[in-house]
Amino acid sequence: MTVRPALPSAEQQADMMAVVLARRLRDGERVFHGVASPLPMVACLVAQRLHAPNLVYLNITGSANPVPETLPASTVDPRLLRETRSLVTLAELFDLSARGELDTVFLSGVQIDAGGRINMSAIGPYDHPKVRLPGGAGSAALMPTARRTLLWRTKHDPRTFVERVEFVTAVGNVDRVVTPLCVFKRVDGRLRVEEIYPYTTPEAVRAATGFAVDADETTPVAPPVSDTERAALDAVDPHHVRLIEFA
Amino acid sequence: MTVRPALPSAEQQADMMAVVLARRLRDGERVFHGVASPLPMVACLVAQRLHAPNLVYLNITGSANPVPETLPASTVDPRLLRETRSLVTLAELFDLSARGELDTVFLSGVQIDAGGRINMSAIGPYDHPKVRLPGGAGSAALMPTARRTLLWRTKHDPRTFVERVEFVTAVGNVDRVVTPLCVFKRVDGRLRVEEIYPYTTPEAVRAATGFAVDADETTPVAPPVSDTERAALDAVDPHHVRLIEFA
Amino acid sequence: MRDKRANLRDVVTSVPDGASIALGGNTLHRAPCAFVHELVRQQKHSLTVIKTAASYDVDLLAGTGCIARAEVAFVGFENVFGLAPRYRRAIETGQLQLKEHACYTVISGLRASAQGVPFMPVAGMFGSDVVAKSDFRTIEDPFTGHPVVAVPALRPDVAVVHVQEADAEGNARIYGTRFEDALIAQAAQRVIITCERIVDGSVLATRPELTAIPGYLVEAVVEAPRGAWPLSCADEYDYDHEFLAAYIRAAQDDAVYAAFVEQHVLAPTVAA
Amino acid sequence: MRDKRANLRDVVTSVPDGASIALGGNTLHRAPCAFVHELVRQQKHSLTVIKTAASYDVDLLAGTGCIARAEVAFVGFENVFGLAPRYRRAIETGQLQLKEHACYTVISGLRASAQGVPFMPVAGMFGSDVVAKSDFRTIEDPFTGHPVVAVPALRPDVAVVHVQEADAEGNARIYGTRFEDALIAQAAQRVIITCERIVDGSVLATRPELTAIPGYLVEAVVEAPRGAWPLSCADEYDYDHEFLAAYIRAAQDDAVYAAFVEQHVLAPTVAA
Repeated sequence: MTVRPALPSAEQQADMMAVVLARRLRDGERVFHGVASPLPMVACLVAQRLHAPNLVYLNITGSANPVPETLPASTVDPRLLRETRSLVTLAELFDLSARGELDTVFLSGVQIDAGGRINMSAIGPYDHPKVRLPGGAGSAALMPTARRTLLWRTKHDPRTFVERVEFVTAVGNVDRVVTPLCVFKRVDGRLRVEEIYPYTTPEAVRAATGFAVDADETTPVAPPVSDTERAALDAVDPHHVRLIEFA
Repeated sequence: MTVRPALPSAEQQADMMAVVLARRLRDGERVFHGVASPLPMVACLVAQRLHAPNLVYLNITGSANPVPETLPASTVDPRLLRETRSLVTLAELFDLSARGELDTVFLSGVQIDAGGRINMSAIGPYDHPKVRLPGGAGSAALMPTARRTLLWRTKHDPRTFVERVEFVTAVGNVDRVVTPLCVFKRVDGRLRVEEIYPYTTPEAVRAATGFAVDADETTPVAPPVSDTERAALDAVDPHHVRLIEFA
Repeated sequence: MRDKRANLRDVVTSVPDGASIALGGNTLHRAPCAFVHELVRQQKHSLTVIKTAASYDVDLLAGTGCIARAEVAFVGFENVFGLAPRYRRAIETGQLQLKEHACYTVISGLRASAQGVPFMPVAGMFGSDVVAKSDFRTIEDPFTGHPVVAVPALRPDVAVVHVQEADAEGNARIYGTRFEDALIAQAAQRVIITCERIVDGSVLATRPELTAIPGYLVEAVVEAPRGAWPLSCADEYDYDHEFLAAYIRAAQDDAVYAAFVEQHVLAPTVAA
Repeated sequence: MRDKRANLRDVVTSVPDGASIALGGNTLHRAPCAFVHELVRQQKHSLTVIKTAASYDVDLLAGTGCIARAEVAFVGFENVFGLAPRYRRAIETGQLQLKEHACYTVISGLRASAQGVPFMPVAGMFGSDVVAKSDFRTIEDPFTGHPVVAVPALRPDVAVVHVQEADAEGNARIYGTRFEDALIAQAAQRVIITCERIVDGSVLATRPELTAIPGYLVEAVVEAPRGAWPLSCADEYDYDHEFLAAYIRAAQDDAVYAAFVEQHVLAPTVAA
């Protein structure tokens, strides 16, 4: 049997997640992220340097294809306006998705369930919550209207990945869910493990997931971060802003 | 009995109408005109020079309180942008009226009826018109939502002022109707003569109107164009652009 | 983003007969006339035109039989030349089908489309015969029960906007009044920009607040100097009073009009 | 137009307890914090705050008991400092009533108000428990019968927007992202502008396309240098990382928090 490896470092997890997210992006598509989205920010910029030079990188500042000098910790930061040639309001960004013209949106959830539903609202009874969460921001409007949703979450444990969320903040066209251990793909409305990362094992993924998953020795393993991917990561985010999601 | 005077010149009519419209404008109110509105354009600029320095003059170019160097014949002309400090879309102008924040709108009708309804759509059967008219532009949305509508029409004859329009392009909060002969005021939903001009007579007004009107010797007569009003007219519209409505 | 520069002929060729086209500008100002002239040259037919307030652009399309349907609120030459002669004639003879709007219902229908919803509630409109004629509906507010007029989504197949400056990606800067140009670009399935001049994107990047239409909504950008002629283009040129006067005169007689169109529109030198 | 310059104290005094206030900006950026600080100083209470995505501004209003109700889609310090500690606490203890939104439903409600209609149809939202919790309604499109979610009009009593430049008439120029600032100004009954500096109107007249909010919608304009502090203001300053870190630390304990607010907010030197 496989010995569970030591928990990978935050650096390893952040790099792997950024690269795996970038790999999922397609050249020429319109991609959007909102507030609190450092990994998607890095993934978009990395993808543009590698296989997706014509990707249209949109974000909640209203800019398009910005060329930030330094990456901000806030993904609504004016630094994300640098070199943009257009600037639109939040309303126009949501409209873009509403009419089916947004190809990919990045969203996250404090809880994510086996159906790809997310909870960003409350832990415990909604009206008397144990923990009031920030709220879903754009997710309830975007998840059903964007052509696909890429969910990401930097924590992978049984309390985060649950069979059924306590409150459905948003649900919609979830395509993939990227975690520090694996990539889930939504098939017939349920999350299935598409690939696990080189630094973990099927057992570790199963143990970390609060719903039944089919990871086993036959589950594909994602290619490790390549030299060119590493170079792109270093060029885009030399100061490791992406690590802030693991603080 | 009174002898009907000779028909006043186009100059007399244009000057009187511009001044009568300007007199109806109040200091501080928000006033809007759309396309094909030379007399309202002149009236707003004249009123600002006389009793309404704080009138907010809005027009379909999206400008506010422009200071045109020369008056355009088209009232959508970029000349109406000069010195404006803000610029909004047409949609925002209609929104302003829609939420009840537009005090006065200037509108006209090829036919105007005893109820203050206007027809800008068709003469003859709507679906097979004898004359297809330009259409009401903003009127159907603005007349019911602006706090008051000032109608003006440079032709006053029985075919223009009718008991009932053939087609109701728009109806709404009509306050006054200004013609080359008189000012109608809408009272209990019907147009009544408020005042006639010095150069005409009650008989002439009755004869020119296609619905029963109560003009008689007791009907007030509007003050003639004063020297200060004349001076303002000359300053605002030295080239008599206002005459184009009488061509 | 990719380079979207194209020539006028190819872009117009890509517009199929029967398409619905929303035109930018308003009355005598900044309409995409070079594009309209090419539509006439290519003898497009069965088109639907969508605009709030139009003049020469829609009158010419009506006079040359390119449009079979119009969703408009105003077509005329204002006080400058009065009624739109060929538009009038086309409706009076039944050749052109009109769905009459108020400017605001055109805007509302475009907003519904831009926002991905099937209809838009619109203030006002009460008492207007346009509501029934154009098949708008009066519905109840689900929260208060109060009546409000609803307009169906208006989704043009193509939006065509003429601007002063655009870059090769289609980012379009408009100086002066924007009219509904940004809205029709949001509402339409395809967006075509014609511009006085192509500028380097770095110019737009110096002040992105001035970009009215973002390039990622745009399919093609055509450099068309004087592309609004014979109408005006703010900061560039006034409308061509003499040409429009001649157009109106010619429009009074079918044979004279045909000759005028032949000489001034079908002749390839028109945009020169 | 008249001169609308006013001082912050008087303007805030004119806002009654119980009012609904829409705040400009987004998360850590360009919120009207000087105005918010003055609300706290004047111990306003029973306010409703309306915003898509907030951070320090709404957290402070919750922590000081100024707001009894919030219509928001997100309140947090992003990844910089995580959850909003006092906002959280206020809801968990039942002191603050939340009407949860998606950013887009806040926008839709504001749009309804700006357009003078009682509700706005909004795309998406299907399957979200927010729809039922916030009393949105699913209605039928009157033209196709298809279901669509409807959001009631959201009409703030007051909109407060901080911008870089405004003139004495209230014409407000925004550099960088406008967020929903123009929309909340259209939707609200009263509009208050705070700005880094008052400029002469002739400056705005040189490029009116950059004016985000026209003066005729504005009631008062307040010159408030660093008026977004401790949040960022594009082209002017970044958010104050040290101050916000101290705020988050203080917020973990009621007594420490009270002392922090006393020292940094109630002390009149705060905006200096």
